[in-house]
Amino acid sequence: MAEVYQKDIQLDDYSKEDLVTFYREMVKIRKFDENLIRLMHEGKVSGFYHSGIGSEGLSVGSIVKNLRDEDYLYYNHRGCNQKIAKGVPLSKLYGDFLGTVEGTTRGLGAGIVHSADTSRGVLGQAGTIGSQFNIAVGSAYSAKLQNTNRVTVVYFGDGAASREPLHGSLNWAGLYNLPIIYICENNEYAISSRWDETHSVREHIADWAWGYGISNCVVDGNDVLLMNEVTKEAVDRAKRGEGPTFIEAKTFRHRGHFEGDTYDYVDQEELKDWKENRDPIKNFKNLLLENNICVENEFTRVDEEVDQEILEAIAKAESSPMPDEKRIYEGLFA
Amino acid sequence: MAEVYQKDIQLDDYSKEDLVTFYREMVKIRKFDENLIRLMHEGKVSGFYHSGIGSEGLSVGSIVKNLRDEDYLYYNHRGCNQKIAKGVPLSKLYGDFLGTVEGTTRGLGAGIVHSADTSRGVLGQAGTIGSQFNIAVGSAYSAKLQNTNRVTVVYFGDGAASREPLHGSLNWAGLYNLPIIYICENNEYAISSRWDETHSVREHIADWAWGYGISNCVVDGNDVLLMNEVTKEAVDRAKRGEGPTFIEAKTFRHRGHFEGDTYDYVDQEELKDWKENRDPIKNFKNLLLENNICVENEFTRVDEEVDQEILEAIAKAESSPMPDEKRIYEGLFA
Amino acid sequence: MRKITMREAIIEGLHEEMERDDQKVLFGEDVGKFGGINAITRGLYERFGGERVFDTPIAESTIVGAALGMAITGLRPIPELQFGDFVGIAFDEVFNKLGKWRYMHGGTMEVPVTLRAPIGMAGGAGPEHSQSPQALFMHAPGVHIAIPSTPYDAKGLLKTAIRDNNAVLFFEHKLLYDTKGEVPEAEDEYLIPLGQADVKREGSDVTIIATALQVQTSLQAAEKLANEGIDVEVIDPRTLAPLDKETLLSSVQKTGRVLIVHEESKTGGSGAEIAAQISEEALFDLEAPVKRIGSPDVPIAQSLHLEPYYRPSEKQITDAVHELLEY
Amino acid sequence: MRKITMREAIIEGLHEEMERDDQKVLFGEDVGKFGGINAITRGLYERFGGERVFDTPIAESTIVGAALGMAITGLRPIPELQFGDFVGIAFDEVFNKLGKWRYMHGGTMEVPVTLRAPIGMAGGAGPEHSQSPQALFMHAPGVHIAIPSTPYDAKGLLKTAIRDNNAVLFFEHKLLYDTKGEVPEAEDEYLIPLGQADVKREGSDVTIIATALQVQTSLQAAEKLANEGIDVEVIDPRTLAPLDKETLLSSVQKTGRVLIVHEESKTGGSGAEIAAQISEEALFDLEAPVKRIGSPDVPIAQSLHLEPYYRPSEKQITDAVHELLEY
Ligand SMILES: Cc1ncc(C[n+]2csc(CCOP(=O)(O)OP(=O)(O)O)c2C)c(N)n1
Ligand SMILES: Cc1ncc(C[n+]2csc(CCOP(=O)(O)OP(=O)(O)O)c2C)c(N)n1
Ligand SMILES: [Mg+2]
Ligand SMILES: [Mg+2]
Repeated sequence: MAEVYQKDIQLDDYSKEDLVTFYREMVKIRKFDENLIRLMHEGKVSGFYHSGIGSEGLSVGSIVKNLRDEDYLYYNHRGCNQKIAKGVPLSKLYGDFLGTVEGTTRGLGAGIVHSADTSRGVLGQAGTIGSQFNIAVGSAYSAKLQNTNRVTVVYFGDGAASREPLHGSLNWAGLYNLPIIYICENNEYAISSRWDETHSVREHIADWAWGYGISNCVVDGNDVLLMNEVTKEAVDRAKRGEGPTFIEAKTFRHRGHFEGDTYDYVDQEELKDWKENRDPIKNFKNLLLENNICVENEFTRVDEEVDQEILEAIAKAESSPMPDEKRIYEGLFA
Repeated sequence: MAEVYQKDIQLDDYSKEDLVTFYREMVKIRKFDENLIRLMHEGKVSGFYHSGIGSEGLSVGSIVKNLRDEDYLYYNHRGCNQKIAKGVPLSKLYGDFLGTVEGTTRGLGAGIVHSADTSRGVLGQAGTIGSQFNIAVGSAYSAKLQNTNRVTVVYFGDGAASREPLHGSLNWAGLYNLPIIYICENNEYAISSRWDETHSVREHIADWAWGYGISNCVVDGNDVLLMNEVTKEAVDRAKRGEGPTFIEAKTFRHRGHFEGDTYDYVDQEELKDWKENRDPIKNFKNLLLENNICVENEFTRVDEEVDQEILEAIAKAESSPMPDEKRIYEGLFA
Repeated sequence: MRKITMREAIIEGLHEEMERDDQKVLFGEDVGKFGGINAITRGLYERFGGERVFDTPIAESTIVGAALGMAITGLRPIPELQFGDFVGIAFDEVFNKLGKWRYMHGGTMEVPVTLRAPIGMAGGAGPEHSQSPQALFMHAPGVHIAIPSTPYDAKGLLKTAIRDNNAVLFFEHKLLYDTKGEVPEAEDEYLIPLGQADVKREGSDVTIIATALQVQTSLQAAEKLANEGIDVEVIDPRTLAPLDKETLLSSVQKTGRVLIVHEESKTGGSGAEIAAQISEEALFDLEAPVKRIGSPDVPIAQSLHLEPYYRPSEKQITDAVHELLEY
Repeated sequence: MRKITMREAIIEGLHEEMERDDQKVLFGEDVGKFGGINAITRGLYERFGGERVFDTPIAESTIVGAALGMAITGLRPIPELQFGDFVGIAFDEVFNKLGKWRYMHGGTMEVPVTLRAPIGMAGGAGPEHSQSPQALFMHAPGVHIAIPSTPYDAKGLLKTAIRDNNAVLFFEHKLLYDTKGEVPEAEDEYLIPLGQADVKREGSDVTIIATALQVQTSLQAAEKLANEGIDVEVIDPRTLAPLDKETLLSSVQKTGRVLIVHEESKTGGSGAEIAAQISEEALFDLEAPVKRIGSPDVPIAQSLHLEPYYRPSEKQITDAVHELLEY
């Protein structure tokens, strides 16, 4: 059975700078998201949006201190959390929502899905969730063959985990002993379906990986430090040539599946509990306060800096033009 | 980890009639196969053939005493073992190879793949091996919804087990608690690839089922009685509404993947061992002799009867006409 | 007659057919309690219970494969794909299994599956949630393809599809869900046979053959052209397989000028086969080349700003008609 | 010039390209030590080792998906599907991912994948191992489609495909593997550009457009017809995408009569798009309807006895040409 990853984390092992970085990145993701929703309400955004609020800790913890620009990442369709944590410029992400040429797609638009930034190893996403499982093992094979020690990380939801390609992917990953990390963002719901209504597992989704002989565990995805630690171990393992890891990280959506979703299919008490007691940012901030690592106005300053950064990014994205019709005929072939 | 199914079988628990039936059915399958190969050499057979010689015990044991006509069966592409054990008339199977209208496809031809006999619950096969995983859960759902207590059994090789649909299928089977039995005929090779060169498992293929919370085990597929027992337990479990079972049955091909295959990629000593020491028919016969259940000439009589039955079936199939061109325009739509 | 939306018409059709007998079973992602992401399965779970109306895991090839397994064992499954684009991940099941299982196993089994799938560009859903994949299945022996353009047709075709003993792919354009049209009262049951095109507007100068949303666009264009004294006939095949060649060819005979309009990309679209049939069987009726309008042969951009450059427009249609009349 | 088989030509092409640089990686079912079920990858494992030439599990969508993941990270993968029919189980990967990944992610990545797949009826392999699925991908933005008919073309196109920075689907007709043809010595390297049709036989009375095995059948038919004094031109597009429309149209202009012959089933086959383009752009050059010959619109029976009723025959071709000349 998948074990629940526990670790007695010593805050002393972290520099203050790193801790503040974790905070800053989480706040950046949340504010990015809140501002995007505002832009949606202003009618400026193309397509639908799946807010990533509530699971910032998962992406920041797994990525910020563990992955380099050259490591490969396939994000999931919830928020822009992983892309931001991996360093894709905010203006480019806003550009993809606003359809301006500032976007990574130079004006085609991308929404969450389909932005890419190869300079940061962000290789895109498949609109058919779960299809990345196949693609990701290819990148991992590539790294292995080219002896680069690059790690591939693939993010996906509990729902996506039920797609058939997972089997082919885990089998390849184990068989060729690939440097790949599967991070299942289990927020308990796939649109309206609770994961235990659509998944047959021994106990955890991570148990599926067990049969392949792949390292696996379950972890509190809303604990940014725990996410950092568990991913670090996986990254090190991959770099040592010891193969894949499957991490099931538990979290919860603060908002509905898409903006506009009534979100009335979840237990409202449960939702309230997650928002009030298990918010990754709030809890991490309290941890730093309680341990006297930061004082309140340090956070205020970070918040203001991030606000500023975001407004600038939006301004940059918004002031950039939309492409004309010709754009759609560009770039089909290399 | 999947357990190796063991059972101390008392021969007394079986009637002599049943034991002789097991023998007869295994011999029928082997002789069917040998005669088919002869017909191939005579140039009468369309398409390729994957001989099932060496794993007769697996099909006879799992099917003959356990499945009724109304139970659903999806066979695999190796030999006609499961179809014969389920009672599809031999003349119809030969007809499918010879392309005469005696065949289940009334002259379209079928080879191994694509014969069907709904009166015996034989629902066909997919030319893309492993695609039955999806289809089979549908039939099992059907039985459940219609309260029929029919069991669905799906056969597949070790190679087919690596197809992606297995994941979707096991998940459905466990989730809806379906009356379905997965029988993996692990003969160690998929064409030229040894299973441990293409499968990442903890120890057994059956371990893949473990993560879904599905009952699973590994069994000596060449022991007809053990196959009977292990399948009986699975069938009973399914009928009691206790859901799916995954059985990995170990066996080996006596011949190459297809007729004409050099079969030089296997260890010749290993092959010899399987042929000489682990032949399901030879061993079962010896068991009955050693325990004084039968004497040699009883076997001889059965053999002769089967020879006769087969020659009659071939004669019937061969004397039936091939269809004319019009046949291909029949039956596309209901 | 009352006017209802295409969504309401489909919901009614599903309720009526589910009611007729217990063999009907409906499933897919979020189709149960949630009622479907397009609210098309609303009320079915409550009425027919969780065994006949159920949510599945996100596993499209399993959904379609299981539908086949149900169909050959006595059920009449009505699976839903959340987006039509996902036929790609269940392609073998749709193309090679639903269509061929009966035939290739000798012709005794029946495959009464109605696979519903919403298609089309509908507001920034991007390259993998906006496609119109129907044309691919014209090349698939053994499947029927229905693609309604009005609430009336949607209900009538859907009911026929569900009662048919063969696989029917039922493509619903998302932008049509909220369009209204006349539909008889629930008690006045009607069915529309597969393989019967409908002349949505009679005319004598040019024949427009259009499907789904493009039927509506073509009718609007026809109105405009009527003001100029150009009399356009608009025909909706309603099913691409079987294809009602007779109705199409007799219109061509009358007008001698043909424009085909569809939303799928032009190359290899349904217009290719239709144009080929016309050039094979009615060449000498033609007074002008057979014109086709489809979306461009590039993936569909996600930006709402660019989407209009993909979707066949009224202007493209009127321009094309003018061109045809120059011959 | 030396004569070698198409199998030998493809093997040579693969060896030469694998040799050029280490980024090429070749994989699929039984392609390693075993050398491929059609013996097309013979010798590669021994020469380039088990990391660059490797056997995969039986998992076609993983094979193609992984190829994409390799391609966008610096490799030039050459995956094999054991049978072309299996594009159905990797359809989304081929249709929506290989072709669109670059475009839909903004156009910076490259997808140099050459996906090889044997196609066609070749002796009782039945409905799921005999198909010719190439036409489907004419509707897929972003992929190229090569379909050679001679050893010379196979080698030249394959080498171009492997060097191309886009996805190329490379369809090899199984019955052509053992056919011989002239191919320059290994040291005389040549490449054939994608998008360049080849006039396999010049003629002035009728244009036959054919692909794969049907090029050979058409050439044989043309010989027969020549004896009757009928002068047939046979054109092999060689790639269906890009399609060399110019060569096709200028032949039509010359002859005024067109027959399209292919092995995939007629409806929705590649002939549909080709005929549609002709009726759109060369209508007034035509003196007779555009005829198409494809296999019947039913699954392919397994019996060898019935296979000939599916495969387009010399007689069908000569009959069709006679018909065309009656106009
Ligand atoms: C193959 C496929 N099926 C269905 C969808 C539609 N869809 C988009 S997100 C989603 C739910 C995903 O749930 P999960 O993976 O748990 O991620 P979450 O939204 O909860 O973050 C669905 C069904 C899709 N995009 N792709
Ligand atoms: C999806 C698919 N991939 C590949 C093949 C070609 N093929 C037929 S049998 C076979 C090997 C199957 O091995 P296994 O499942 O172990 O069965 P065995 O032949 O050993 O009995 C392969 C690769 C196929 N028919 N379908
Ligand atoms: Mg989720
Ligand atoms: Mg095997």
